[in-house]
Parts: sequence; C-alpha cells; structure tokens
Amino acid sequence: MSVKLLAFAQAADVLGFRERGIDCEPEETPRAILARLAPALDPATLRVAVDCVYADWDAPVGTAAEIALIPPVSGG
Amino acid sequence: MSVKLLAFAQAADVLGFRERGIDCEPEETPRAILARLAPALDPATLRVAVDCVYADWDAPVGTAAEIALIPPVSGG
Amino acid sequence: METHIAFTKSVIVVPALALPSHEVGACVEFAGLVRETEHDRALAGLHYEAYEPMATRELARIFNELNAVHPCAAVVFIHRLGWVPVGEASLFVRVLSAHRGEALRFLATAIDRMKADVPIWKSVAARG
Amino acid sequence: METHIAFTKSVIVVPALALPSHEVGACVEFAGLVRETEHDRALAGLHYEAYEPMATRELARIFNELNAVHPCAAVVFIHRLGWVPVGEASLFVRVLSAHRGEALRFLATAIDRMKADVPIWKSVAARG
Repeated sequence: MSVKLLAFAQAADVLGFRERGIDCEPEETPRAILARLAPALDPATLRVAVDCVYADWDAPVGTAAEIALIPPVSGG
Repeated sequence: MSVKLLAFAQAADVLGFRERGIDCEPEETPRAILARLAPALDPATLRVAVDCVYADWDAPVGTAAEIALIPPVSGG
Repeated sequence: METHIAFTKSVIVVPALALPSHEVGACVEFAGLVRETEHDRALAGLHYEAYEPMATRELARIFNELNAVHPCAAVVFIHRLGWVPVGEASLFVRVLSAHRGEALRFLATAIDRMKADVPIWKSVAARG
Repeated sequence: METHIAFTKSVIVVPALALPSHEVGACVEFAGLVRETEHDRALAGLHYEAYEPMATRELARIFNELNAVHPCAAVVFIHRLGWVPVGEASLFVRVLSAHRGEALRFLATAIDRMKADVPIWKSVAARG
C-alpha cells in the first residue's frame, strides 16, 4: 500500500523533505517505517500522527493514508 | 469645620441626597456623624471613605474635606 | 507600568493598541457586557454610577499592588457610567505583558479586586 | 459552543464581535505578539508553520473538552502562519461566556493545551 509521509519543522530539516509517498504494509508500525526511511531521526524526540491523530509508534499503520512526524510543538 | 458628605447608590436612596455640606468637629467620628445626620443608615451595612480612602468608622475625621458613604460595590 | 484609567458616559471605544516596547508578547482584553437576565429578571440594561476620584485612586492602588506580583507593561481600564443597554460593554480592561501568565493573572485579579473594593455601582434603574 | 478555527498567511484581522445571545456577559481576548528577544537573541520576527488539518482537529477536540468543564458560548481562534514581524500578532483567541470565570479559565487552558499538543511550530527562519 502507499502512504503519504509528512515531516514538519526540525523533522523536515533532518529529512530534507516535507512530504513523500512511501510504500508500506498495513502491519508495519510507524517505528519500523521511520527506522527504514529516516534512521537519522530518533522516535524518542518526536510524536507520530496517523491520519491527523496522535498514534503509538508501535501500533500497525493499518489502512492509514497519512503519517506525520511531529517534533515538539511551539505554536502561539 | 465644614465637610462635604457624599452618598452613593442605596445610601443616596435612603438619604434622599447625593451630596450635602455638614458641620462637624475634627474629633467627631464618621459613626457619630452618621448617627446624627442619617440614623436610618446602619454603619454595619456600609463602608466609609474619608478623602477618597476607606476609613474606620471610629477614627476622628480630623481635617477631612469629604466623607463618603459606600454601600457594597457592584461595578463591572 | 503604564496605567490608563477612565470613566465614560458614552459607548466604550476600544483604544488602538499601543505597544510600550517590543518586549510585549501578550495582550489580554476583557469586555464585560450587560446581560439580558440577572437574578432571573429580564433587563433592558443597567445603570452604573461611580465615586470617580476615589474609584480612580483605588484602581491605581490595586494596579500598582498587582504589578508588584504580576509585572505588566501597561493596563487600560475604562468603565462606562450611566445607562448601558443589554449587549453593550460596561467595562473594558486591557493588560500588556511580556508573557501571557502575568497578563492573565493581573486581569483576573484586577477584576476580582474591583468587584470587592472599587466604588462603582450598578442598579436596574437610574437614581434621582 | 460556536467554534471558529482559522489559519492565515496575512496580518490577523480581528473579526467583529458577534454575540450568539444576550446571555453573554464576558468577552475575553488574547493576542500573542512576536517579541524582539527570545532566548537572549534579537529577532526581526518569527516564522510559523502548521500541520493545518491536524491542528484544526486537535483544537476542536481541545475546545470541546474545555467546554465541558468551563462552558462557553463561542471561541474564535486564529493563528498566523509564515513570517510574522516583531510587534505583530501570531495568535488571536476570543472566548465568550456568561460570566468571566469560565472564559478566563477556558482561554488560559486552551493556550496551555495548544502549546503542548497542537502541531504548530515557530522558528527563527523560514524552512525550505
């Protein structure tokens, strides 16, 4: 299946992209996807959102359309 | 000496005036002045201000220019 | 702290925002509006009166005290007097500070203290 | 509770006050302004980015949760994105409620929650 991977703020700086289509399996977890595509990013320094909701790094992505890497937020 | 006596809100309703010049002695207290001029008003239901500062009902008015009867406030 | 205290018989006109410095990061504003019902009674408006010189003095004292605890850059306080129809503002307060915490605490406490101590009164009808 | 959430690339224009009912007695507004110094570093402005669909969803969820605890009549939330010069607002929030307590608590908690959980970021320079 194909999923859109979004990167924001420092995560985009490290990865060098803000959005990329990736292939993955429904049983794959965000942690595994990150390790495969962006080993430079430590999941302990980020949160992950799946289809616009904060998700567990270790929960399979299932039929998600969009996975986002969320560095510490700083709005306001 | 002559002092200006001001009445606000319910105090003005009871007294029927908002401002009146009165004669008093420096050693007279606000409590004594109220008892003399407005026995209908219970000092326990009011605060008194002397020259724009909250004062003790039992402190002599001294050289005050203005004594104000302050019912419970309700601004805002 | 810049302090501006005013009473007006007319509709409150919110003053243009003036920043005393580029260190101001928070602007908090409060408008108190006259509500249609108070104590289960339908109103067309409320009448406000104040002992203006004392109210100004008390407010300045309160603001100075609060500024020592919650340092702020500026406070603007405008209270309307006379008849205020339902839906219009009887009170406007603006507080500027570096960070939002101080301005929010200053504002909340200032209004509490005003309601306890500042000689301003509302009534359902105008007094003679 | 009426909820309005928006992001804009332009100067924030404060929307005219619209009262959902005559039971609204308190209007609290917050503007977050970009400060000249942050972490001892002089700035000309800040750059903001957001994950807009998720930020909107998170804000709506936070506002609904807060409304259950501090019932309010309306909330307006506008966050600017892109470059924001010093002295201009990056954030505007308005909360309307019957009494000031709810609106003040809603506002303070909403901003705290936004700063903890809503995917919006500031940086000293724009990102590629």
